[in-house]
Amino acid sequence: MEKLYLALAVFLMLNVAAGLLRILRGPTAADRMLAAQLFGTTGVAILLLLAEAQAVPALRDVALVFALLAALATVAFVKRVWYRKPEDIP
Amino acid sequence: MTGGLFYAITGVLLFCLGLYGFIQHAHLLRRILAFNIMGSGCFLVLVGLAQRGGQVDPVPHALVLTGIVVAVSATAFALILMRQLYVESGHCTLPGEDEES
Amino acid sequence: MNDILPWLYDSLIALTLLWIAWQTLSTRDLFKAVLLFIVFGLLMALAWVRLQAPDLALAEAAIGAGLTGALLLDAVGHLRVPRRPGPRK
Amino acid sequence: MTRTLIALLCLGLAGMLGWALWQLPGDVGLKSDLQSELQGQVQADIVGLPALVAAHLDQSGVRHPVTAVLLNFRAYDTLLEIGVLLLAVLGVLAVRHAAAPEPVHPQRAGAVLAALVHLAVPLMVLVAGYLLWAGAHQPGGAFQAGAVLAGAGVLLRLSGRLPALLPPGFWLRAGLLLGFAVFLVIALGVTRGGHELLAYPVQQAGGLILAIEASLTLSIGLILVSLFVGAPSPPEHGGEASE
Repeated sequence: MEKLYLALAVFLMLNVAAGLLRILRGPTAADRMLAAQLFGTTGVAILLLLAEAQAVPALRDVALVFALLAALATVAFVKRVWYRKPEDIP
Repeated sequence: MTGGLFYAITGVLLFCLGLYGFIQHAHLLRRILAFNIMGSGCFLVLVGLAQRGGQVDPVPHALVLTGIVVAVSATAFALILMRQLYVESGHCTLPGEDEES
Repeated sequence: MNDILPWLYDSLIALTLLWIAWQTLSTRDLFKAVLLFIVFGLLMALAWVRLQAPDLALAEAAIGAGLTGALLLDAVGHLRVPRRPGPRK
Repeated sequence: MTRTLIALLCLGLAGMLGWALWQLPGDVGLKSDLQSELQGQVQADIVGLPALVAAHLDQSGVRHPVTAVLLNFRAYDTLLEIGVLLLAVLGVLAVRHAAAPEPVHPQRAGAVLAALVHLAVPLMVLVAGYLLWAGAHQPGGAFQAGAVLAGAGVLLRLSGRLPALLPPGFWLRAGLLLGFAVFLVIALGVTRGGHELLAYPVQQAGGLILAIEASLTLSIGLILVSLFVGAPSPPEHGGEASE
């Protein structure tokens, strides 16, 4: 079972690496921000898997904090960076 | 298990990468980013090296925990200094250094 | 076979960390650099988990993912660099 | 040309540091069995920090080793660390004092953001409290709790519900100082009872650490929020970006 969890975590890490391409390529700033936001979700999943695989229940707290605070960067982006420039609206 | 040593060597590489970026860029925000990457490399070396034998060592954990919080406050202060410089001079580089690099 | 999965995972994290650090420092777009740095913080949290340091993972998750991201994005918005989001291809 | 030289120097530094790490003794996994046994002994004799911490954990007043190191064995570091945070805030206040007074920007929070704030901020405060409580026996503690609290403050600020706060009024100043002050008072107070600086009496250690941690959490949260709020705002914030 532990092996399955680790294998899933490796798979999710590969997903993160693939999602990085969207940050590097993403034509608009919003695309890039959403890709980073997606990593927050992936990170929560990886943390929960590792909590089971390594038998460290405290990692669930880390996942909780992650889920709570991941939205902060997106809010900061919307309020402080994204000025609705004509180039950014598809 | 030598996972600790592996992460320590990753930390060394990160530190040197950050150092290169820190020297290379004139833009202050990039310097702040490079400085943070250097810091992360240091933290990895500290924690990874202490538990390369596979034994968990709480002392570097506590030191690095303080380090992370100090790093974020230093970053915030540096950002504020940079923004004040930008408000007053319109540049994001130190005087005497070229804009584009 | 028993050891290969953790090693695979560790090297994946280390390689991605190094790659993100390189891209952060070499990209020309400031906004992109800041975003990559936020993702860098996320991966650092995952690295702390692998180093059996859940305390550090907690601090890095709260500070790296939340606060540093907000601080840096605020600064980028101030400098208004992403006015030029790169040429469309 | 210089660029290549710098790159080569950094690469050389990386090689040297990596080689030094590789050569350090005590790397049990890579050596032969006999050597690793020898080095295991040497490590236990000379360094042995984990063993030291484990041996004194029951005198520290908490059950989580990292919290014990932070607030008891190496409390000196933590005291100076909160001092460094206060210095950063002082620096921000000094910069702000020199800057022109900020024009007031009315900010509106949209429906989605308002809902997020309603949902997330109470949860963040709750989680901060939980982390503070959990620090005594599992990962958690003042720093993490303070960071989560600061996250709630930043979210409030971004949604326009937190006033600019600066220059700080009396209560904010008191809150910023509270952690450092309580820590210092306790550190000096134990010297009255014949103990050394920061060496808590074993019976009261748990209570003293909890008092320090609670005030540290509040102060760290306020300090981090002030560092975010104290940034100078762009000249025409919220308007159209123009060259």
